[in-house]
Amino acid sequence: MKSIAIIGAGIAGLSAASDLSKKGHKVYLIEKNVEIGGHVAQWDRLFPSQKEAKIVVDELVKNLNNRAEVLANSEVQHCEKKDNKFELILTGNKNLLVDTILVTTGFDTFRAQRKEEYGYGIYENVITSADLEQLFKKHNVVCKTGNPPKRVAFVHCVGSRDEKVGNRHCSKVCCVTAVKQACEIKELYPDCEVYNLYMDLRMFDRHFEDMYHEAQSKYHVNFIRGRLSEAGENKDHQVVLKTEDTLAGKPLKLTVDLLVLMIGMEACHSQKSLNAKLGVRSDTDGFLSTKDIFTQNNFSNTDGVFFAGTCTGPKTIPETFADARAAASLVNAYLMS
Amino acid sequence: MKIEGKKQIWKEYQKEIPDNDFFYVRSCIRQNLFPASEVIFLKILREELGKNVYETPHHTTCGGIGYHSDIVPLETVMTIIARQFALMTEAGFENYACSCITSFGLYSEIIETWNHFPELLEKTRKSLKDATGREFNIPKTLSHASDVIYKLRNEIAEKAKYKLINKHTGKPLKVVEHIGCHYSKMFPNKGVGGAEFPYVLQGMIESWGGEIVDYPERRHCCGFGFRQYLIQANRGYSLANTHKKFESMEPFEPDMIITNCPGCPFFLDRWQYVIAETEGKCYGAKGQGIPVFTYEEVAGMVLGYDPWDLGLQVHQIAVEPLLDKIGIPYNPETKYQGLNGKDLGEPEFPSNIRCC
Amino acid sequence: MKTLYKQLAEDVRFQEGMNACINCGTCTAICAAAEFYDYDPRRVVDLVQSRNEAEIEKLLRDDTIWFCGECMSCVTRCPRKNAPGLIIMAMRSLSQDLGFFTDSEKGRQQLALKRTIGKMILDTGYCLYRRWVTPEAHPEGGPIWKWTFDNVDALYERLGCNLDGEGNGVLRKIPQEDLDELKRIFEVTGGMDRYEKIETYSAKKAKEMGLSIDEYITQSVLGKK
Amino acid sequence: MQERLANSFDPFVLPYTIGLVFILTYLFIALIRVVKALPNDDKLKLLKHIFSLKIFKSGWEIFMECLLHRKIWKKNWTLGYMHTAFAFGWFLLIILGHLEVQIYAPHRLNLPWYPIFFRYFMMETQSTMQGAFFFFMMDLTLLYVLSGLGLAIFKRFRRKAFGMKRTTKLRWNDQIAVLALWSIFPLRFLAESFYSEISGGSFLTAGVGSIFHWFYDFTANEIYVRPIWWAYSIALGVFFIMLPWSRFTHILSEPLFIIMRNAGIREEHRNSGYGKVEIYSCSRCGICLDPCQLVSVASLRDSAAINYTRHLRLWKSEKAHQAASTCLMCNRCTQACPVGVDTAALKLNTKHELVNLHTTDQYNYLNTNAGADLQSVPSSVDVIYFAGCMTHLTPATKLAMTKILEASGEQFRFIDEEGSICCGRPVLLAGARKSANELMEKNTELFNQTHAKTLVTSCPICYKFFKENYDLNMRVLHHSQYIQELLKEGEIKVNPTAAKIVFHDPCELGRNSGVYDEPREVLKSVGQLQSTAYDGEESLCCGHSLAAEALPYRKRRVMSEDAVEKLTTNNPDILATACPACKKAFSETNKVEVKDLAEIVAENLV
Amino acid sequence: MINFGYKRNESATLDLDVDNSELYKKMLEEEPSSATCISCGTCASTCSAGQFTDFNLRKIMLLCKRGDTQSLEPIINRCMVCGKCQFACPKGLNTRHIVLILNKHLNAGKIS
Repeated sequence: MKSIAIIGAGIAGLSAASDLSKKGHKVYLIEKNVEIGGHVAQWDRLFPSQKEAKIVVDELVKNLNNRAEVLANSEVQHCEKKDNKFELILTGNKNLLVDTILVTTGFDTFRAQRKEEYGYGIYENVITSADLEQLFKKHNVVCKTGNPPKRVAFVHCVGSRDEKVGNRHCSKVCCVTAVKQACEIKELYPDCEVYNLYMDLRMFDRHFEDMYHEAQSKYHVNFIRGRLSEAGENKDHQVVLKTEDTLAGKPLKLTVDLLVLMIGMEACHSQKSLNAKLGVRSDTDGFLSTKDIFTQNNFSNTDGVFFAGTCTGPKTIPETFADARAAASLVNAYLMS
Repeated sequence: MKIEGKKQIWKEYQKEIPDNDFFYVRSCIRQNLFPASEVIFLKILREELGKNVYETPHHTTCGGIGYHSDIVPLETVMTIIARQFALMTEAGFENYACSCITSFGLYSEIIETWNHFPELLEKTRKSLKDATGREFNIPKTLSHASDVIYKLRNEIAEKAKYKLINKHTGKPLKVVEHIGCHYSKMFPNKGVGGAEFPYVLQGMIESWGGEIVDYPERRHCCGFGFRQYLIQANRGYSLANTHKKFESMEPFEPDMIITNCPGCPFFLDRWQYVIAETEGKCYGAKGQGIPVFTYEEVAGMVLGYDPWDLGLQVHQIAVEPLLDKIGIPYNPETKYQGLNGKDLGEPEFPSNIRCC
Repeated sequence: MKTLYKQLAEDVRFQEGMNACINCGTCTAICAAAEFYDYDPRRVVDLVQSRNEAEIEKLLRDDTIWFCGECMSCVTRCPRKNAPGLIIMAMRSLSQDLGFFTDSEKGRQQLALKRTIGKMILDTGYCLYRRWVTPEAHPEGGPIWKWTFDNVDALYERLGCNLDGEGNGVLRKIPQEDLDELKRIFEVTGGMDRYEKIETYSAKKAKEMGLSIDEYITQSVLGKK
Repeated sequence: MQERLANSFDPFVLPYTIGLVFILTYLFIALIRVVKALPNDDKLKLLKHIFSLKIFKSGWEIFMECLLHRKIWKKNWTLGYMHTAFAFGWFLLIILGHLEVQIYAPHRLNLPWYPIFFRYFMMETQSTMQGAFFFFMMDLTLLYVLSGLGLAIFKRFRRKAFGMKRTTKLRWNDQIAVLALWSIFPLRFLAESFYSEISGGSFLTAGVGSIFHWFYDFTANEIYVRPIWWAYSIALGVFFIMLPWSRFTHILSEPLFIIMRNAGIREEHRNSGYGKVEIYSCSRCGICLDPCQLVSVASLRDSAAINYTRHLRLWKSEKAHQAASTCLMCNRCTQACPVGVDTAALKLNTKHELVNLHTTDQYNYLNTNAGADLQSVPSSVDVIYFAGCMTHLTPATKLAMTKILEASGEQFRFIDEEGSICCGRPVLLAGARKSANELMEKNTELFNQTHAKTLVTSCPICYKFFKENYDLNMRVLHHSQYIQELLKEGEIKVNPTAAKIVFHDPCELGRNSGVYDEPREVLKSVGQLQSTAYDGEESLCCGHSLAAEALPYRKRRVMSEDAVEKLTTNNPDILATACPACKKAFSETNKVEVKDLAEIVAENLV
Repeated sequence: MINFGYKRNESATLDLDVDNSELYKKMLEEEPSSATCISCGTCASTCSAGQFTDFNLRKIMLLCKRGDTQSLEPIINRCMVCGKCQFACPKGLNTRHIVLILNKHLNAGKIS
């Protein structure tokens, strides 16, 4: 029986683990956190079906058979390639000898504090999109005062497309998430006024544009093209926003009860320490460098080390699954050869 | 407002500020508008804290106001600044401290430009040599005078006679800070605390017992805008910007404003008067206006200097209500007197803004 | 003949300030001038970025570039590390070099600035010289400014300054040798050229407008009534 | 024949008489009001018409339309029969009734109820030929009316047999009126049957009367059947009183409408005198429902012509405006209307009353720029080509026209190559006549300065407007007409192809301007023209008419798709049209290749 | 009051904290399709009036949405209502109706 170490038990890792274990391989699923399921497990409902994220993760976990072993709360300390095998030492001095490694380390969300002018961690009513999902989960979307918000603004591109914070790339999913969350707020509080501050609305995938249309026609969500320049806090702890309505060519001022920062994806920070151990490297944007961007995007430059999911760049959930299934199939082929 | 979040940011923006041996360069605007402030600065450093501050009569304007009025080319100010540096080099100093924010910004910009374009540095050296025969080194540290006071704020606090506390309520005074735009907006890491939540004045106020109020327009420009104020036809712009700031800070009921820029306190002070005289709107408690201070004046106040030695009589918005709040004694009789009690007459009183 | 864009691109401030603009509007959002003038720095940067010569020339001849207050707040915000304020400065320089500035009402104010600030720098070594800042020209200085103006010597003496005095101190007289050095720097580095250009182009424009130079200055300083 | 009763009055005549007096008074007042509301010009026209020979033409038309319902016969003969039976049959009954009084009791002619209840007041003491004739005629006419009634009742349940998919719903007021109307004739029949033993009768009344008699001798106890006369009278009274408040108002207004229309009266700003008569002439028969694509395809019943007139009658101007601003003004309803109510014109008036643009020098910006353009027009051209705003969105048509014009060797100038000043019809259709006038002035100035002989346009909207509303010193041709002319005169030649082509008549070109033949001739010369059920006057609207400013896009789209479906049942190779709006509408459906006829010609130029 | 020879400049900022949405709400109610404008600018680029003047429906709708209705009053009637924009609009907005509605409300009382 061949064996694989999958590093990262997010949806890509879980999906590949279930595929590979079904093929009869031994799978070690290494997760640095106690909980598995990655970022998706932290989400409330998923676009477009409004399926609960928890159900998606549960399905994945259910699909794992007994050949898949989940090693939660452990990190790779050391890795060495010996005779076409990889010797891994995990935290707690657990040793593994595997035939191949699949990297599914995923992404980190942007630390919103770094965008100082938005006042995350300073102003009472500034939260991130991830925070909002937690509030949705708890059915408790309220301001710091405990009152439902009467006005909410979503700021797109927080930590994305921003050289000042070192992320030039677009995180792909924030636009659609912002529109999703805007609609969800309107569903909760139909009288709440919702504003989306965007630079470009990147509604690139199936159903995305439909939801945008619905956000306009059904929910009357306001879309303002202009990047938030700065936020301030007034005496009532509301957030005062300054942006330009670039379509009107005029500066715009707006006071909201709740400001939601659509934090982007950036390369996983703990990945960097792993790179040298695995013999892989990152591109300038921090995401892992694949062997070929078109034809071999699940391959690393090290034979036997594969990639799947957002460790090679921002992806939507369906894209992540597709990538994980592709990687699993390639790993299987590698093991059988 | 969560102070923890700000502390995180302040940690990231700490600049190197020497605590002695400064080559001091004056500010044109300061000397004209708040003549006593630089006197006080030198007095505090030299006499109060025993620091070595060198000044030469040969330094000139940096040309910054001309540069930002676009009548003086970049290469010219670059060379003027090189000359100032040459004076420092000749005097054997390497800690450059300037009194002006426009200068500070310009020095920062030019040093940065020289870093990016070394050929320009060479060209400047040549120009300076050609014009004056002088040579220069780039200073090791570049501080604004407010950086120096910030650095020494705790030493000042130790010697302070008064605290920025309302003696009637025992509560800290609510202070609005106004940072000159060119202090850190261009180069956040050149200012204490960065561009978004600068700490340079907040540090002083906290050390001296006051409390900073953060209001939405705290970062907004006073509206000087160089040509926008200097040309009378454009002053509506200047006025509008200050007005915007006051409308934003008003709900927070601040007791006073502290600034680190030479011109801003003048505008924040005088535009209150103009708004009162043109629109009838008077800010501050009892329509007395919100007094505006330079950081040197505030340092002098806590150290217990005579308010009229600090030049507080040149403010249009009366400072007496604030002095009363802190409990600083003053003699109303001597406010408008010259040296040795010379009678200078009294200024007229404005019709709308209430004076003492 | 170099294109206007190329001429702009020779200015280091332009090189520092002009990367690829994504038109996000963060600059305009906090721009002090955008709120109180018909001014949009994003649009200016975008027009310049387009390298459309006609549009650039229009800008150089227009009021638009003279609205900026050079507070540089835009620099802090730009996610692409552009500096609209620096681009404006480069454009203002070019507009003056080419004489385009006299085409706009705001641009014509440069002569007044040269004759006040510019004169003070060379004559006194200060950007601003106390005795020349009259209460009449600065009514917003209020009664207190008039009082300090009227009593300037006594007041400066009272406050421990050294107005027009020898040696160090507040508003000391700057020695002639230093003023001479300053003047030489102006000559060597193109400062004088700039001054002369402002004078020459303005005189030409005043003639065109049928105004004496004093009327020309008064009109530009007080605005069209 | 002699009077049965010494008394010429019975209380039961009162309901009828009251109703009659009411309706005559109403009619008189309404007539005065309508005439008063007419502008003086129109009053004069009306007077002139009445006192001219043309009044006979109107009389004939009234007879043909109001009584015989000729147009309804054309649509469906059962429906025609039903309407004629009621209208003409009743008319005959009234005439015959009066004849009887005239002959037998001329001194009673002053009693309005006498001819109506003749059988009650008169009796035949001995059989005469004359009496038998009248008895027979009256019975026959009554039977004729009753047969119509039978059809009417049948139609309520099986309207499809009458060629109608949709019909109108009866509101309470209409229901009362219809019930009254329907009761009049059976009640008369019953009353006369019961009294046939006393007053006499013919095959119908006497026959049925004798059957009744077989059961019971009513002659002895006349008092028992007297109420039937009451009921008859009440039915008549109720009907008269309900006349102005129901769909049957048209019985009163239609003759007046015909007279006014023939007098040449039209209203172009408000619906006051003539417009009111026109609105009240709508019988709500529902014949216009099926042709209206808004109803049949887009399920917007409220926008139908009959509902528009109904809103107006009920003073619901908001709803009327809503209906007017969703109407395509394709005029299919007017085409079908048996009364000839021109609802498109009425709707335009409604828009004019409710919508307006602020028009003070609205388009003064056109002066400077358009002026510059004017100067560059060479004075020597014979033909100016005006593509029209919309044609700029179908550049293939523009290019084709340029190619054709060049091939023809004509001196021409593409006058709106750099962009058009709108002809003004769209803004007129939106309800702003003054704005339209301003645009018309600009264009007129522009065109007339060229001194060209012919103006060719590719847009039927412009064409209709240039032709009918502009005062131009030149011929105005739609490009289909111009191309046909060029072909006929041999200025251009085309290669015939085997392409199967279906032609869609644009509303503005066909039904609204009467240009049907020229485009067909052009297409016949270049391909195999197929006919469809929607040729000529039957043509459909593409759904994208500019008249309907408030019609949602998805409704338009449904209509376009439906029209394309209907036009392409024979799988043509090309769906040709001659209007940029139709072309764009049909192209969007992506079902068949859609071309302007100019394109087809240009492609096949020799 | 003293005349200083200049006046405080008026703010050009679109202030969404001041509720001036009345016109937009009317537009939305009378022509619901106006909610779905994506500000693509197709209308403005094809506009017949736009060839002669700076009439720009995209911007007009946007400013209406933002409550800046005053600036629209003098320009809204420049539209020729020709309907090109309606044919060009990718979202199927009833642009002519929108113009007519705006005109009706903005210039109510001024109609001659």
